[in-house]
Amino acid sequence: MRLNEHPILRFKRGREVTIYFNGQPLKAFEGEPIAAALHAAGIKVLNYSANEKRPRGLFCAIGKCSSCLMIVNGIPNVRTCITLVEDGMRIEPQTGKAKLPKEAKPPEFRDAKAVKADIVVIGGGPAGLMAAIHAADTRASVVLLDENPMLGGQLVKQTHKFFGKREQFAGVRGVEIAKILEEEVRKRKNIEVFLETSAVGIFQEGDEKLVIGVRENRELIEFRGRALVVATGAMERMIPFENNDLPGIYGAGAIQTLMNTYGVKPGDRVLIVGAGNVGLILTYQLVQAGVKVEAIVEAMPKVGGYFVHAAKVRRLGIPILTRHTILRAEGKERVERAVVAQLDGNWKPIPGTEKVFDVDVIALAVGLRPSIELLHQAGCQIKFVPELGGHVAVRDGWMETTVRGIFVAGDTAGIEEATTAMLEGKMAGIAAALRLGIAEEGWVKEIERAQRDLEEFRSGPFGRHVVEGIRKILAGVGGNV
Amino acid sequence: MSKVAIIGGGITGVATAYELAKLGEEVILFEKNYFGSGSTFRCATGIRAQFTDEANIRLMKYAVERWEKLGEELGFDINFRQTGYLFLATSEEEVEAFKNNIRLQNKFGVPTRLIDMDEAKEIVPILNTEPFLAGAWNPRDGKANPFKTLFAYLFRARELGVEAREKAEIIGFEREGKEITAVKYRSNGKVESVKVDAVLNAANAWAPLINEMAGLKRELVPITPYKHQLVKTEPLERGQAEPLVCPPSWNDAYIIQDGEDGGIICGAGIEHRAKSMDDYEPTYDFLRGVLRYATMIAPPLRHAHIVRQWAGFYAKTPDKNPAIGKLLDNFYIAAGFSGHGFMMAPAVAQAMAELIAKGRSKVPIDWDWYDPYRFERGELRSSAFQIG
Amino acid sequence: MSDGKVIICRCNDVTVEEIETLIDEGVTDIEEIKRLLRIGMGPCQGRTCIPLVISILARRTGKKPDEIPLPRARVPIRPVRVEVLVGGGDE
Amino acid sequence: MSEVPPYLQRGYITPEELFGIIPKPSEERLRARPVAVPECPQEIPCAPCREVCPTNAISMPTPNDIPIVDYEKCIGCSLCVQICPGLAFFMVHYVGDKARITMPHELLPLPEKGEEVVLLNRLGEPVGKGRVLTVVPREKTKGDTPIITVEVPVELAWDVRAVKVVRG
Repeated sequence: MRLNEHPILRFKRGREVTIYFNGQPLKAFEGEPIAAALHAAGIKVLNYSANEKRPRGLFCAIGKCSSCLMIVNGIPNVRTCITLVEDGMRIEPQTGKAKLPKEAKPPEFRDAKAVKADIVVIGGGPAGLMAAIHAADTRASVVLLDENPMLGGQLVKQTHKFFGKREQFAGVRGVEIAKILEEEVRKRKNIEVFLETSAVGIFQEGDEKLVIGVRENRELIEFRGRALVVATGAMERMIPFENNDLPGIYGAGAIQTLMNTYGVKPGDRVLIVGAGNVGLILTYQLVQAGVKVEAIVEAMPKVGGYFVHAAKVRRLGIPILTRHTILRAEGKERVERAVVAQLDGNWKPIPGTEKVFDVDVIALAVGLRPSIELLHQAGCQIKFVPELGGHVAVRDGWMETTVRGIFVAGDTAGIEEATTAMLEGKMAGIAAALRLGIAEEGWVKEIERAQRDLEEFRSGPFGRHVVEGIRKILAGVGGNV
Repeated sequence: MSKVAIIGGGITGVATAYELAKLGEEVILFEKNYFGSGSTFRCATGIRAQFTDEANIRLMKYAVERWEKLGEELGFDINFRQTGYLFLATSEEEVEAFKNNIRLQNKFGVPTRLIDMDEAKEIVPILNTEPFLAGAWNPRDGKANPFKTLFAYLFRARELGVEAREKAEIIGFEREGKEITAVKYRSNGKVESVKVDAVLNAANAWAPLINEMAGLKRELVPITPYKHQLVKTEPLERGQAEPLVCPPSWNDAYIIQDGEDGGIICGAGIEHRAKSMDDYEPTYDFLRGVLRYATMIAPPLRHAHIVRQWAGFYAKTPDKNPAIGKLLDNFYIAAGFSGHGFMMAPAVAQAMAELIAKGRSKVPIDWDWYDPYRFERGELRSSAFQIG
Repeated sequence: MSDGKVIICRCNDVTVEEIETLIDEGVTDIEEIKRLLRIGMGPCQGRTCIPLVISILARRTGKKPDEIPLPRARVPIRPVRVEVLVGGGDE
Repeated sequence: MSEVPPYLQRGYITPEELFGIIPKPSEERLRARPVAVPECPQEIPCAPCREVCPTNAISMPTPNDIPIVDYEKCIGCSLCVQICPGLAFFMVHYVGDKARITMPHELLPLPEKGEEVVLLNRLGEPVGKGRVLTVVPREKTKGDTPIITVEVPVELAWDVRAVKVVRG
């Protein structure tokens, strides 16, 4: 089902095209991924798993899990959540492991396109955008790459207004902040933007860093820079419960992508797992899209997100069951029901407290963890810091990791907020330019200002654990602590 | 019964521990990291008797016979599959060389034969037949799961009483004359010592460091670590490229479908001298270079996705043959396998265990050929046929 | 499929029971668990499952999560089509 | 951690709890003109209400402090209701036996002026019906959030915090 009316968003759809699912024609729009088009047509089972042939559907919607692989135009293992529709495309579900076509022409060996800049920023979310803008303002040449077809990262899915102070975009909706920052980037002639471009590896080449990029899944690009800012965001956590792989179980971000980016309803009746900010905000967004949310379950004895987000959904009649967890999903090929139960003081389900919800969607909003794969691969020291969301790169007070010239910012540096991501991005962008000797000493003041703003933002109860996490990560690191 | 210390928890050390325990010896095994972490878990899984010299052909023929019954013996599915090795010739001269090798292999009972490209295509459905003239095909060659094989040996060894210790690093020996009397090691931050009757250096790339601790010259057995890399595709349906397929004239490039998940592993002779003993950094030139070859061998691979690239060491000797034998009265070595440690392990472990326990072995192993003192004497063997 | 399985690794359909059984058999190094069960070796490259395995391992062995090293992230950090790496994308 | 306040266990706050944290405007003040009442009892890093207030009626020494409205300085301009990212500001005005509640409304459909709507309390339960007196659409607000004012029986002044539009 497609959304046409929305209180906040306006959906601009591309040209109408026809795709074929198992030979059946379906309507789709240019610019949307295959999985979104299939969802709009009610098709949720995308493949049957490699070994046990279990039905699987969309889960992460950002090309990171393996749940949406399908056969497209005869080519197996295509990630349909990030592959855009093309007119006449033939799509089939994949069952088990795939077979390659028997014949093909050997591909020609060609040199990759080469792009050079002072600073390569990986990730065009709030942190990366701010890093690029500020690095550019110090006169560094900047290349900014992002996997998505648009800049803004998760901001583009956020219909709610941001917290913080006005100068940090408080009171402005995420979608609008994305537009403002994108405009700032586009204004700067010394920032070159590459969209739909993934960074898949970092190699050290003398003084330079070689970032292997893949554009639109079809073009190899070698990005070379003397410094890097890695702002690759976060990834959703999964939790164990029975049948947790049934189609209809999604990460919260996947639902936001479907609903707010592509204007496709994820289903009709939803159970939300997790009452942190992501779960609460998602619930409100579902209601805005006209989807019924049956309940929110939360294992903790209290709402983990901001109280005001909880109050917003409570007054629309949505129950929040604290000290409750999901026991299992039920359904044949996709979610038909969810069974939840109350937890005792030792986190054990209390027998007899089971409740059954007739839902077709289960949204997991059980936390995020930093996407550190690139940093880890590049050799940065990694440390487990629960306060920052799990494994993070060790970095100094100016956001430089243990690999000289590689900086980190935003959720990749520790799960927090878009507001802090922007401040960290600003710091990382300036610090990278200082490291290269491009920025003048005066820019140190700007870093210090961002540090003060961060300190202020983090001074409340919500910031305390982050401050503690950062203290752990800075312990023992030399340099600009 | 005597107490034997084995240094190195890779396939050679673990398998020898098992074989010694079977012979009733008391064994203590030391691995400085986790089992298999050196080279075993990084290998390309292949097992072949298609060598080009008598010693290696005979040893590997015997090894393959052991491999055939190994899962049953160890009571563990090690996923040994005889899916063959297919070498491909790109010139008439190479076809002639293949024929000579086949004659030698046949002489020792290895059933290699020359096949045409139609037959090759049946065996490897995604093969590009165009550039090749003929193939050397031994259907008894194969592959096994290195992880499962190592653990199968380890579990059985422990059942037989072997004390196998991970994260236990050797730091020195006590030596009296030509005998090692005790092994000093560090475990959980504590230094400990154990009295032993014999020691086997099975540390492969790290073996020269162990020899040095035993008071021998590092260069006595010159083993140099070369970084070899592999890339692997996502899991694929079985049967598309089961054998190891290799045109040796294309820089020893090869592909082989993983016996476990069906992902296709691609290797090549693009090697780098390791900068240090923990230089496992993959390189960009390899990533692109190996795939250039792989897609010429099997063009449909172009549509598969690469999910990982990794590196491991070929612990190379100057003649690419391992050093297997006695270094001191009770100090033995089985190291420097130059990329063949996994495939040779069942035979070498048995030979080594029998040598230590009984002073002689039933295994058809040419002790002179693998003599660890040959380098010092300047008696190099003909280079073992090596791929990848 | 509503058979009550708790899936930890979607790529290879590995369940929580399989992991716990292996740990109880004494295989407690994450690198060894990874290789024996092929966790983290599928197309998602361990993004979803590895944190879960670490928490199961920590719970089962009493180790702290920060004592369990994260398996190395490898190039490419997301799957890339072979033809793209070779350079000739158009057939 | 100290004891969990009941409002965080439930996800909504009762008027009694709220006025245990912030002062309640006097009856006299409520009758004089509309007055802004924040339902924002938790220390979160957020300050736009203070920054937007034209009379500096909101005190908040740091963004992580909770907003306290000086009801005498408040002129009832509704800018805080329009800007608040948490949709936590409301205005209340007693008029005869009715109370006029000004609240954000970010859902479709937006009610029309004069339309009768279902009144919802903080749990989303219907507690009666009321008439919409004013509607400020999204384009016209200073905070990108549409706001509406509904008239409710005065005894429901501290219960009604949302409305549901029922048509056809």
